[in-house]
Amino acid sequence: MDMSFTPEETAFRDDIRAFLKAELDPALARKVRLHHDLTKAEMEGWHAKLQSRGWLAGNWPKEFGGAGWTAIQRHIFEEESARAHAPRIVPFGIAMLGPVLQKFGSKEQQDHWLPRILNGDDWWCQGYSEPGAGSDLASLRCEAVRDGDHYVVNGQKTWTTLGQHANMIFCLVRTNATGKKQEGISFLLIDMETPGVTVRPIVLLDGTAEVNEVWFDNVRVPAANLVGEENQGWTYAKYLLTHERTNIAGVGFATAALDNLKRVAKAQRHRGQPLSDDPLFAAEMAGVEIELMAMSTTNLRMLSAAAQGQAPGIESSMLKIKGTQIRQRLDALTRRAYGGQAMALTLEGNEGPEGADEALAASATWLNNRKLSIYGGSNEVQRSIISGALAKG
Amino acid sequence: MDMSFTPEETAFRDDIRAFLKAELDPALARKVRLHHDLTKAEMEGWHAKLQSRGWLAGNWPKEFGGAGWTAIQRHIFEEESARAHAPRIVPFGIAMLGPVLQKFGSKEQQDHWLPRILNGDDWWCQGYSEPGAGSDLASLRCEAVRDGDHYVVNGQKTWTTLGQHANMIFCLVRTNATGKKQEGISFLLIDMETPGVTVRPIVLLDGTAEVNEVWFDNVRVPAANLVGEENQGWTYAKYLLTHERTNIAGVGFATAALDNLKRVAKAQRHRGQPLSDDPLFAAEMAGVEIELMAMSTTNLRMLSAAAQGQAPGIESSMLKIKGTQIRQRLDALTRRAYGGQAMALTLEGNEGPEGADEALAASATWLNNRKLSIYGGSNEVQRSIISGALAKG
Amino acid sequence: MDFQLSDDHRMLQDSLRGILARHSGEALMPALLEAGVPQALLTEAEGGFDGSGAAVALIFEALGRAGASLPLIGTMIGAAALAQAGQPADDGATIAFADAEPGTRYDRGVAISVDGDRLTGRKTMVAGAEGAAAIIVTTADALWLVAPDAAGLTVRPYPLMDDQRGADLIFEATPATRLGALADFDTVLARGVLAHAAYALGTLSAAVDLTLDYLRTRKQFGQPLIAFQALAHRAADLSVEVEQARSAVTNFAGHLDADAPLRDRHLQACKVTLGRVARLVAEESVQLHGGIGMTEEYALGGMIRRLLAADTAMGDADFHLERFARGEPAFA
Amino acid sequence: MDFQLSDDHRMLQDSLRGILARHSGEALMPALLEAGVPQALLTEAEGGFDGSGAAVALIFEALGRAGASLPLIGTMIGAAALAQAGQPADDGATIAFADAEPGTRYDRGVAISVDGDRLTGRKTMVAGAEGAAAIIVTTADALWLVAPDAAGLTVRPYPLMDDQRGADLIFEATPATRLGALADFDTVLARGVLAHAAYALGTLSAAVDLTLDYLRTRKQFGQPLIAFQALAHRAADLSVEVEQARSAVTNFAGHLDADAPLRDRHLQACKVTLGRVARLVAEESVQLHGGIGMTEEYALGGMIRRLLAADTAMGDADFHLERFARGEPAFA
Repeated sequence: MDMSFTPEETAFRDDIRAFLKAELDPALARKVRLHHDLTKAEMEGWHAKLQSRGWLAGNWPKEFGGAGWTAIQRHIFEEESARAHAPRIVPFGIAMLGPVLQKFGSKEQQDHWLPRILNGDDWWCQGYSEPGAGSDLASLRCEAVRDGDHYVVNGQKTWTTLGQHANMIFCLVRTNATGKKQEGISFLLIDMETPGVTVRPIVLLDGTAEVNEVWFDNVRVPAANLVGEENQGWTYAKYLLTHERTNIAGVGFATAALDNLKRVAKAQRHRGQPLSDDPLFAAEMAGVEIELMAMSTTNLRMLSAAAQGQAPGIESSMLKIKGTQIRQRLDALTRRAYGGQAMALTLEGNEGPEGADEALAASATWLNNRKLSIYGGSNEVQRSIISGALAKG
Repeated sequence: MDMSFTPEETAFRDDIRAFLKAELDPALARKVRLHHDLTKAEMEGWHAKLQSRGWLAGNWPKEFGGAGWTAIQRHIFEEESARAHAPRIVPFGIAMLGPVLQKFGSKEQQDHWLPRILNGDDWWCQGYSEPGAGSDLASLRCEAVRDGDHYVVNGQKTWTTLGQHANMIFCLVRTNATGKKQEGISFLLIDMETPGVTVRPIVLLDGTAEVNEVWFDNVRVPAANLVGEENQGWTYAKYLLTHERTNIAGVGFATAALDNLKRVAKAQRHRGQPLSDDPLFAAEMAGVEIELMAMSTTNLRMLSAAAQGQAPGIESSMLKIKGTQIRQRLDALTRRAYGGQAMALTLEGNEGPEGADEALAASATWLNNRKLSIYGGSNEVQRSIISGALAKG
Repeated sequence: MDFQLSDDHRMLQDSLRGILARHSGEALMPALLEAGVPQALLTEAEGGFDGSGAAVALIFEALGRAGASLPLIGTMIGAAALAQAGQPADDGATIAFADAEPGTRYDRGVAISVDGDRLTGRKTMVAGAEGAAAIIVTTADALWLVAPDAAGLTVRPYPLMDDQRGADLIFEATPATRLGALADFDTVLARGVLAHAAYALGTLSAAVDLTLDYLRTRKQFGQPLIAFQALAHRAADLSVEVEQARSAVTNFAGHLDADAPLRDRHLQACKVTLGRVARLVAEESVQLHGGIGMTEEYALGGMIRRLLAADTAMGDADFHLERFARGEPAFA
Repeated sequence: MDFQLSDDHRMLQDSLRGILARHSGEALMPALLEAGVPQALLTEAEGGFDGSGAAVALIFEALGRAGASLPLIGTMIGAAALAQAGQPADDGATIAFADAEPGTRYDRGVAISVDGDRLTGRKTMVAGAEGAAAIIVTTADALWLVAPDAAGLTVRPYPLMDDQRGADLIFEATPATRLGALADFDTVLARGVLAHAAYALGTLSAAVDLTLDYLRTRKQFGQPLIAFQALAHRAADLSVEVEQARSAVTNFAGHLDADAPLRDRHLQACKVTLGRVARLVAEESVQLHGGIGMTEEYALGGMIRRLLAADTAMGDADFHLERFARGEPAFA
């Protein structure tokens, strides 16, 4: 057992840090820290900078143009990027579609789509959820009917994050309505500029519009855009959910949120002293920091086991639950650290005193991050996955 | 809305206090405060003192020899008795069987059994639970078969509290094994000195033996000891569970436990100061005190509504849950207030420094009071009762 | 002991419910004024006709339940404070109450200072500051009256989380009239805290009701959500906590006119309980809904924002818990 | 970074598991001695052959899982402290470690005082005091050696909650040898804390496994308990917390020989996590069992008592959380 980084890992970390220091614009980092919406150009710009170093796709094997990092390297990259408040790599192409195509796509699909993800030609979004399905994802009804060398798609997807920027969407569609619901699902790539595709933003309770509804009205999709076999899409979707999710615990994001909380608590006054010296608040901060210290190692233990070839089981569900609990606790503490100042979401352009917008960001972040325990399989779904495994003993 | 006691209520409270001051032996009160087992004679002696004032059966109407108190008066009596650390009135005859006989018993049964409860001729215990039934109480299997003017009882009951002192037991027995399980249950009174009754103590994890297994081997019970109608016992059992339970929240016991906790925290040293001045510990004590302030009023609101004739619904389930949560939190804080001293359960007669046995009592109480959220319908059962009602809207 | 509403209060409650069923938005305030609801928040000595804890609690609980966002609490505090100071305000005038400050959770006098009869510094999140007829300002230990057109006062408006308009107020040697020590106005300020707590009670009751309704009607895997025991038990726990919140408001309302130490214990216990339950309801009601609970279109989102705002108004659970634990007065 | 056990430690673990499968009660300690397990807890300089965090953690986790109650932690602390002080103990001798005091949670020097080289006062809950070859005693800032037959020492024995024998020690001007300042022995004492935490980890893992087994086999309403979603989700949460506890022990074990400030942060985080999870597991495992979980006959009861004892040994979660939050060293 050795808890320290190897010299190679340390050198890797220093390399990442130097890059972040040189390339990350402080104004952009501040926007990230305050959870402000980034423009499409800002996200694409950051992707391009990473790709210029070959770091955009840390999780992809080198043969597909990725960095081929180890799990530990990816963990280091994610933690350092998050602590520096670098923009998050938009996951839909890199983290989600890429691995599916690499595992299940045809040679032609790999050759065509993978480079376009890396060089930014395509912006992908995800068409999984549907209104009415909720946690019962497999009950999806958006249908694709084969018509010659095309599929004709009709139906609706929802919760499509950043769909407003996307030109491509990968969808789970129903290609067989009889039999077990999991067995009639296919995995289809759809050009969003095809006639019949409509995107409508969903405004969330924090005022942002990062998710969308996507409508398909007789949308014709080339049959060549089917990934793998027809009616096998559920297998690919599950692969996506249990593999390639080094970052599901969000250790880096939580660490950045803890850094931010400590900074806020040091600046806020409480009975004439920094709030960070208040025994009650300090104890609450310590409690969540201690949780994070343990989860960080839980995460590494599980990554390490996966690297040894042990198949991922309920570990990602455990990390999802604990990771969201920790981040939501950090969000709650940050909101509470601001107290009476956190009663608005926007200053409507009225410039406040230095940092006034940070108090508002605390409330907005609290509200927005309620999603963490809902999306990507709610924490209730994760608990059912875990207890299902426990029931088998 | 008026939150203060009426002059009559205040006078009543003063009367109770004077009685407790005059009649309660401080050595006995200390045993109660430390949750030490009381002897049968101590419990009977306290019952007799109360009965000499006509206060033993506060919940019984005067026509049956009770005090006929209002719900508020009973609340006052229970809170004052608990805060003075008076022995708890053994509930099986007074609080449980009495009301059932008054509502469903024959005139002969009432005339025979009720006075014997008041004057201490009988010590009753309860035969409801069975091994293997758990929360599914209605699945009970202990059977009573009619044989002439007797029932012949065979089977086993468990968790029979203070059964070692009892000469009588009221039992739910199966008189019909076909049809809905709730519809074949009868309510039977059994003399424990009848041949074939065996009582075996169950030692609990705190070392005490207050509960028992009771075995019935061809026990012949006079048919006259059937309460109400055959196969209607489940109705009587439910009546017992939803009525006459003014004390289900345990406000008085919680208040006494809070008093004790404050005393302990004031005496314990922490960094050279009383532990009660430690901001962290003080905040935790304040948190549970605030919960208790609210629950005390929830309790009175619900008693008041019941007194106005509103039928009791899910209120007793709510009070059971919150009441046990508060008492278990108080037990946990008291154990934690003693810290490293609370690592034993008995000094085996080695006299310690003043109060050493109090630290041990804190651990024993913590362990013993885990029962609060399990017995009398576990908190999970109570949540199901509440959500069952909520599901109907 | 009696938990029933008086006949007068029952009539007030019925009238209020009727108004809230018929009016909303801009039409609501005139309807409330016409029905005398704001006057019911003030004692006879203050120019009203009630001002009891029971009246304040039932009015703001009903407003919370209806989701009404009005600058009524500042107006109530202001009208009562001005009446106590012998400078009664005009009937129907909106008064803003400037309490929160940047740079601290709830301490007063951190961002604002006093020099003679002039104030310099900043207040934040002031509801109803635009168009107010008067502004009441707290400093470290006193209560002040500032005219909306006073020299050196800048008002920077923005929307608050509870859909009211709010503002930052910037004071630069702004002339102000000292009304008295904070502690002298503790009964007035306590009424404000009760109003926020009762508003939170109404809001969280509505959020739990909406959540239960959703659990009963929404199906997944072929069953209504409430048939899933893990969700059902959490719903049961929520309903227990709603009762705790109601009792905490009842306790405080019933002790609004008690001696200060007893009243302050109930004030603090009430705000701690409402803050705790409001946070729990905010978290659980969104979680039990899932994604739909996060959308602006659905009614829950606004309730959550109003709950967070009510938690932070005039000191949150953390602030009052500390004071309760230390045995400190609510205002000093 | 590497979370695998070394080959030596894997062999040690296998050997230990074999012994624990074959021996219990009075036969266990001789078997452990024969296999060299106690020696694996000490460094070469201390007369042993390992003493690493990994070795200490795996040994005590295995003992906790097996429910073995032995005075091994006091003996380990004592042997290491005496070796460090240049007064090595005899092989196989039991040494008692007297730390807790009446009248305080975990402060030292409250009930015991020092006058020259004599101790007066009281220690409590001292495991293995009867028959110990030596007694190591903490005071406010120092570590002392007391002979079991020293003048003015009274030993009052009783059973501890974890089934060991314990005692109150009463000192009346009892002669003692000062080994040094507490802070000088922080590495030795840290090993003791790690042992208690790892023992708790083994115990709580066993309690959760037993609970899961019960949920899988016990039926109610015609279904195994784990089919009830509310219980299943709570079981899932428990299993998440077991992983947190394991990671906290891993972190501390991996930093046992790190610089004191870093080691102490991990020490405190570990004891906080183990205390928190131990309490949760104690509560939830009994609750998920129902009545059977409270009976002495069933194995869970002993686990619960051992968990409570391990939580309180050498400072509980409260004690270490406060020190972590203040940035204080673990021993000073």
